[in-house]
Amino acid sequence: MTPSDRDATGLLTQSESTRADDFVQLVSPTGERRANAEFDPWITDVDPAALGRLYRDMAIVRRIDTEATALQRQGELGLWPPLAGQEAAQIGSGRALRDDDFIFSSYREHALAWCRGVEPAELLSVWRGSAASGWNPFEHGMAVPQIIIGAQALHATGYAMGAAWEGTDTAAIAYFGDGATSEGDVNEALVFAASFDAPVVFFCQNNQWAISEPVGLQSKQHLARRADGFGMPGVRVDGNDVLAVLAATRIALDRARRGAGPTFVEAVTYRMGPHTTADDPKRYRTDDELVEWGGRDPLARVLALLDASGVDIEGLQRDVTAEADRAAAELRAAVTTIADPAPLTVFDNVYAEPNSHLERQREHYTRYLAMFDTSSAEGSDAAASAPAEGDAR
Amino acid sequence: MTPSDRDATGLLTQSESTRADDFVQLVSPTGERRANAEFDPWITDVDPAALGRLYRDMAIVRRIDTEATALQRQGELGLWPPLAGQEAAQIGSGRALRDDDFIFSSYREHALAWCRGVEPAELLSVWRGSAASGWNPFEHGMAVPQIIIGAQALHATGYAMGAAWEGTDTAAIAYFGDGATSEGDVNEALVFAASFDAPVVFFCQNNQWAISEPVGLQSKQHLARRADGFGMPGVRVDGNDVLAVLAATRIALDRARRGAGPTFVEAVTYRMGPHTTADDPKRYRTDDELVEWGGRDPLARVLALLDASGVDIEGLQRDVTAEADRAAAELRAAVTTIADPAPLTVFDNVYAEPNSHLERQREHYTRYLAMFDTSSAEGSDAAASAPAEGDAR
Amino acid sequence: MTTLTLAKALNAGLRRALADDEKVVLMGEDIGTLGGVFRVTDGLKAEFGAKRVVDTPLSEAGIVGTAVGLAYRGFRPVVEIQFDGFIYPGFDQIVAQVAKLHYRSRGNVRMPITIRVPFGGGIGAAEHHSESPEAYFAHTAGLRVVACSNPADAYVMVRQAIASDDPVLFFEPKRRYHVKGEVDETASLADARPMGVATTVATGTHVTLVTYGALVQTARDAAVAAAEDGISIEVIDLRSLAPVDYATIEASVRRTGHLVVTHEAGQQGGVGAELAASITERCFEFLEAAPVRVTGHDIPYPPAKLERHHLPDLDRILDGVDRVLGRPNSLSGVEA
Amino acid sequence: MTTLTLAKALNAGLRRALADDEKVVLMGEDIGTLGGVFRVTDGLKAEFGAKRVVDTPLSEAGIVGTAVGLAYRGFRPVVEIQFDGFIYPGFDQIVAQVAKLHYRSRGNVRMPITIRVPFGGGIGAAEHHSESPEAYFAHTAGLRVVACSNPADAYVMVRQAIASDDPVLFFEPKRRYHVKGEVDETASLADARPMGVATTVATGTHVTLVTYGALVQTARDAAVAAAEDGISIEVIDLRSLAPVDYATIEASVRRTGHLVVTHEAGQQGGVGAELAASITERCFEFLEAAPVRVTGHDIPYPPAKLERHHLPDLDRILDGVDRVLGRPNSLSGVEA
Ligand SMILES: Cc1ncc(C[n+]2csc(CCOP(=O)(O)OP(=O)(O)O)c2C)c(N)n1
Ligand SMILES: Cc1ncc(C[n+]2csc(CCOP(=O)(O)OP(=O)(O)O)c2C)c(N)n1
Ligand SMILES: [Mg+2]
Ligand SMILES: [Mg+2]
Repeated sequence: MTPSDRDATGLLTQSESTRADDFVQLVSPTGERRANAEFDPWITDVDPAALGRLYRDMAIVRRIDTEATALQRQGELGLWPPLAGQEAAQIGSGRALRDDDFIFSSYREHALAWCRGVEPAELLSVWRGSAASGWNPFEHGMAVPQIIIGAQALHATGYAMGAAWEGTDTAAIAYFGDGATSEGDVNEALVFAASFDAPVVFFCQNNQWAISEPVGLQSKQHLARRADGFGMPGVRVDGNDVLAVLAATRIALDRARRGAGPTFVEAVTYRMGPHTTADDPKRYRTDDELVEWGGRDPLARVLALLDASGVDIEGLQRDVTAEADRAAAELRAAVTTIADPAPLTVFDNVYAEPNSHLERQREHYTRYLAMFDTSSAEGSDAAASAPAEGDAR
Repeated sequence: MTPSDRDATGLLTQSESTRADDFVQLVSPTGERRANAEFDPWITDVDPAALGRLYRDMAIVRRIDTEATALQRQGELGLWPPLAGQEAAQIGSGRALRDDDFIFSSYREHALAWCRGVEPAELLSVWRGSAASGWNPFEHGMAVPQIIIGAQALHATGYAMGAAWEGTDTAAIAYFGDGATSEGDVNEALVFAASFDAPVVFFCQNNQWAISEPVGLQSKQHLARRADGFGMPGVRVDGNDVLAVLAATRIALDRARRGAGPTFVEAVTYRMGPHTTADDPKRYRTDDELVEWGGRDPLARVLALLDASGVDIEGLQRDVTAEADRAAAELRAAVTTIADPAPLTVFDNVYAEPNSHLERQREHYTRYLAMFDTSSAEGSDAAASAPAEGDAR
Repeated sequence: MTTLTLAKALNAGLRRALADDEKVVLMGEDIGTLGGVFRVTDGLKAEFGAKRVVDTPLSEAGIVGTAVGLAYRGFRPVVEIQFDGFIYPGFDQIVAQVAKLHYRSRGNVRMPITIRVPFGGGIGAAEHHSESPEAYFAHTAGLRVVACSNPADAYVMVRQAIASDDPVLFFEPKRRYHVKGEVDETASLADARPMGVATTVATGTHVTLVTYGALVQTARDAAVAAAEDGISIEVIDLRSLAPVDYATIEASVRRTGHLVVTHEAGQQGGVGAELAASITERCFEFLEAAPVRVTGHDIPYPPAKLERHHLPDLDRILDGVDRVLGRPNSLSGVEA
Repeated sequence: MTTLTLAKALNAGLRRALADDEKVVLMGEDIGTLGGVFRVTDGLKAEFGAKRVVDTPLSEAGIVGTAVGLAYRGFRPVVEIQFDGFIYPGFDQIVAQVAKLHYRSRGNVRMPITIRVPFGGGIGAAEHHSESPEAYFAHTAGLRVVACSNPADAYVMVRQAIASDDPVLFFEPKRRYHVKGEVDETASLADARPMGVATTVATGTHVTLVTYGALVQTARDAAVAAAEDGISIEVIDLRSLAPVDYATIEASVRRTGHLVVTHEAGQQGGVGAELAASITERCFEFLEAAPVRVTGHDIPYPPAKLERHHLPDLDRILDGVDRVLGRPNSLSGVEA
């Protein structure tokens, strides 16, 4: 009953290529421009000046990321999930978006917040533990960060469905990681998006790791291949190549706007830092890997390409470094402007409408706080005078 | 920025074929044997006698199904989900299994229960509303039916992981429908199965409908294509062709036993009856469709093939009809043997170990019942003497 | 006034909401072409089109999760969960997203999502088709939880739920879908009783009997039966399970001194536990006996032939009334 | 006796379970190579191999659902949910499958699955990392729910949970992972206190104070502080949340006449509601005041800088004690 020991092929199809470098690359790690007939037409507007601006974005967000990590080490932030290594994936896609497009991100997409003009204090307040979220999503076209892995993929899909039903050509974009592709929510989002031709881009940053788990544990297949089975195109790009990412995202957004439905973009990149400042990556990965990926740095290759294009990269670097330092200083300064929240604000915004139960709880807690202090508990500095654990009565 | 209005292709791959008949067929609806170099070697043992046995299985389960539907109409069952139309998909796969393989089914796989020697009363008790389940899974190598759509796909995967870890070559098979492919659980099962090379077969009966929803609402892509993106082979077979199903399942099981991992089988079939006896399919589908699929009947083509092979099909039909009638009569007789459960059995088997809370509740309810009746509430006929809603005190 | 079944009253309420606000969209499995397995959305797709009444893929997390995105975009999604027992795959999206996004976004993002759930047993159904999961949601901050019990309320409350800027879990007593009642289709929402307010459906002096959903009718029947024994029961239809209208219950218990709560859900951590605890806190000195709970057992929902031994019925409620009043009852003589 | 942190005691208990029974397998995200984000499974993969200590794909439904299949196959899976707030994607598999399969299969299929959940706040974490979801599971028939509070219990209870033929939700007080205590690694399970039995951790005569998990220590501190004011508090560590060991609590309340329950979870429908309601039922005539609940507010878990205004602490517990005793307290003079 076993006629052969090799797999039947026929319709028992399974694609074979899982080579890591099997992706679209427009700029090599050493800065050579690789021609690509499909992708090149989408970035004809990117002249050296524009490329310089992409470099600037990446350099600044890298500096902001470093500064935020330092702030966490110094106790100013409770936690920080660094984006280091993923600058091209985030800036390349972020700069492809139109202002009216809506971003549903995970927790690591600080560069998207940068693209959307989120203020430093807005960016940090949630990581400082001072606020449930930093910015108003409707001011920046970007949802509050999502910690539940994959949940935002459905939100982006629903948003996109709504935008299409309204007859607009606005798109939504969902950011998630390689690990997230294992969650039901992401897969269900692909189902819904395909079914409703939703104008949504699924942007997967495959940074090789989900905390300590390598991407191979989530999938033995390229993640971009996931798309086809759900009825949408998938593309795998070098996520450390800002031009490839920009082009792929533009292609995907164009499809969305034309009513042609969703696209799945896998950006192959690497998380150079720890998962978060609470993580110790030495426990699960080798220095060799870091060195290898360090050689594929997203910024270095853009500089090399600019250099080859005749741009004065020393001047550029000088300017950008100064700008980045200013951004870092602003960040540091912003931390101190984030007020500690007043105690009774714990009750704010649980409901949009009056709620008898919560109002009673709030009233009771107000009375409780009043036992400790004669000054108002409502003031923003009231936290300082609230009871400390273990205070004698 | 929009260089062309056609889709970029390149790595933006998306497979194109969504033709309904794009599947493996070994026997045409009119009974012609179609040669297939990949699949034929897997069914060389199926001589006319063996084919006759497959016909017999299908005819009997069809008859059982009709009888159960009648029993429901007559009030003997609370509900029945008919399998009519899916005989080949279920018998072809069921007869590919080894005794030690374990089945995790949905609610419609009565033919699998037949293959596994489940007794009529065991089959019906749950649909009569008399018991939480009918048979002991370990006696028949088949889990209790699953109503939560898709949940069993994960159970099959876990079972298969365990069987492999134990070093056996036992496989598990998960049955689910086209609609189920939209649930997170099924997709997560594909992830886990691929990651752990679990010896599991995902057997999707695409019967074109999920209650009133056509398969096109769940997916615009062939469901079998889902497999590739998760890193496993997928095969789409004519689910009304018992030989194609048998071969595909054998191929998949062989892969599983060899440690080569999971396979996804999509059996393209049709639910000829209502979703359940509570459903009214006239509200959502046309007679034309029924007529069309009626022309692809799984039994008729086997008969035609047997006829062409020189088998006395009239004799066969006579014998099988008699057998099927006997099976139906046994089913009908079995219904009356299913005892009404005793009231206090509601508390049985909630926990495997003593539970103080539930024991107290049981004791209280025992006392409560005792108020109405002096005879024991434990006896199996006690239900008859328990209080009826609205009884005067 | 029109005479409508509860299911048809919901249908009318949904139609009205769709007509009144173009941002209202209905989503769910089989709600469009089929009109829902209970026909609650019958005819609405034909009337409002496939972009307002949306048959979705088979995925509860998907339905609720895309509803969140639609709410972000300014829609007011009304989600149907086909049966109570199928809400759990959507639990994360409900509890971690729908419930928390207004708080998480510091009030910037509203989640005016209504999640309709046909709930409860008594219809002889298969497993997972008769559950009472309301306590999970009543325990979840950020959600409102309501249950209707009659056609008039159904018509009004579903519209109120949809109009609410907070997410509402809307429980529908499926075994009463086909029971008729008078519905005033002309009354304005502004004049209607707010959905957060309980209704005293029978006045009485000896015992306060609180319930919701399908058991409201059983409780009324119990009050009638008890009256023959000279026991006067005040029946309160809770309507809102979170927040609870304690003012109404407290006022009653202060008069009667006795509280019985009944629901189909299990006892451990059910809505009755919160009611008993809260009323004890608020009315301790008025209580003449400990509040009594008459509930489903703490078991998975049993097979259909046993469900009448699980669900509270008139007799079990009256036994609870006897218990709270210290009259002979099933636990007489049992140490508490 | 060895001195171990609570996390290391769990590690030792898991190691012992893995060594004693080859059918025990550990599953979860980052539990293998990393040893878990709290290092509870540190070193176990190296010792027992990747088929006994399994790093799984990132999917909670997937982990619990495959654990169900493994249980069908005769394994005893021990699942780690990385943080409390990530349990909800697995809710359906827990509530509709793990909890119900023994019942559904009429006792044929056992689900000896232990689901470990680091729970609670007080560690300054981000959203979804400080939740107390235990009441959802205590309301679910078919599950056992326990919480450990100290290293000695952690070591024994985790082994008892794994040995149990019923599924157990095992809650671990994450903010006490690093607190040390004496552990007897030689004692046999047979002699150990069953996990369903509560422990009286401080004896007292005026008030019975019941809690579990991280707040056990806070409650003990409160008892010490109250003693200075001449108030004698009996502190009970519940340990098992479902079923509850009412015998121990009842005996205490009959002596003290006063019950205070405290937990981090919200009040509405929390475990405290069930305790208050049940104790009122069982001890009504012994109660001198309504049971008091000191709980987290009914809000989503607040940002880290506000968590001390959400979590019950020593002062809030003592305020609750004052309330139950009728001493001056924050609600003095407020109509109940
Ligand atoms: C539902 C859920 N489960 C688990 C976690 C814990 N967790 C936080 S980040 C993370 C890994 C995510 O990996 P990936 O999706 O690749 O994103 P990355 O962090 O690499 O950007 C895990 C397991 C979570 N936040 N949510
Ligand atoms: C989680 C869940 N959601 C919804 C349902 C209700 N339901 C029962 S069967 C069904 C359709 C299933 O379709 P499919 O998977 O194609 O299987 P088929 O019935 O066609 O065999 C639905 C929606 C359910 N049982 N479980
Ligand atoms: Mg990653
Ligand atoms: Mg189907």
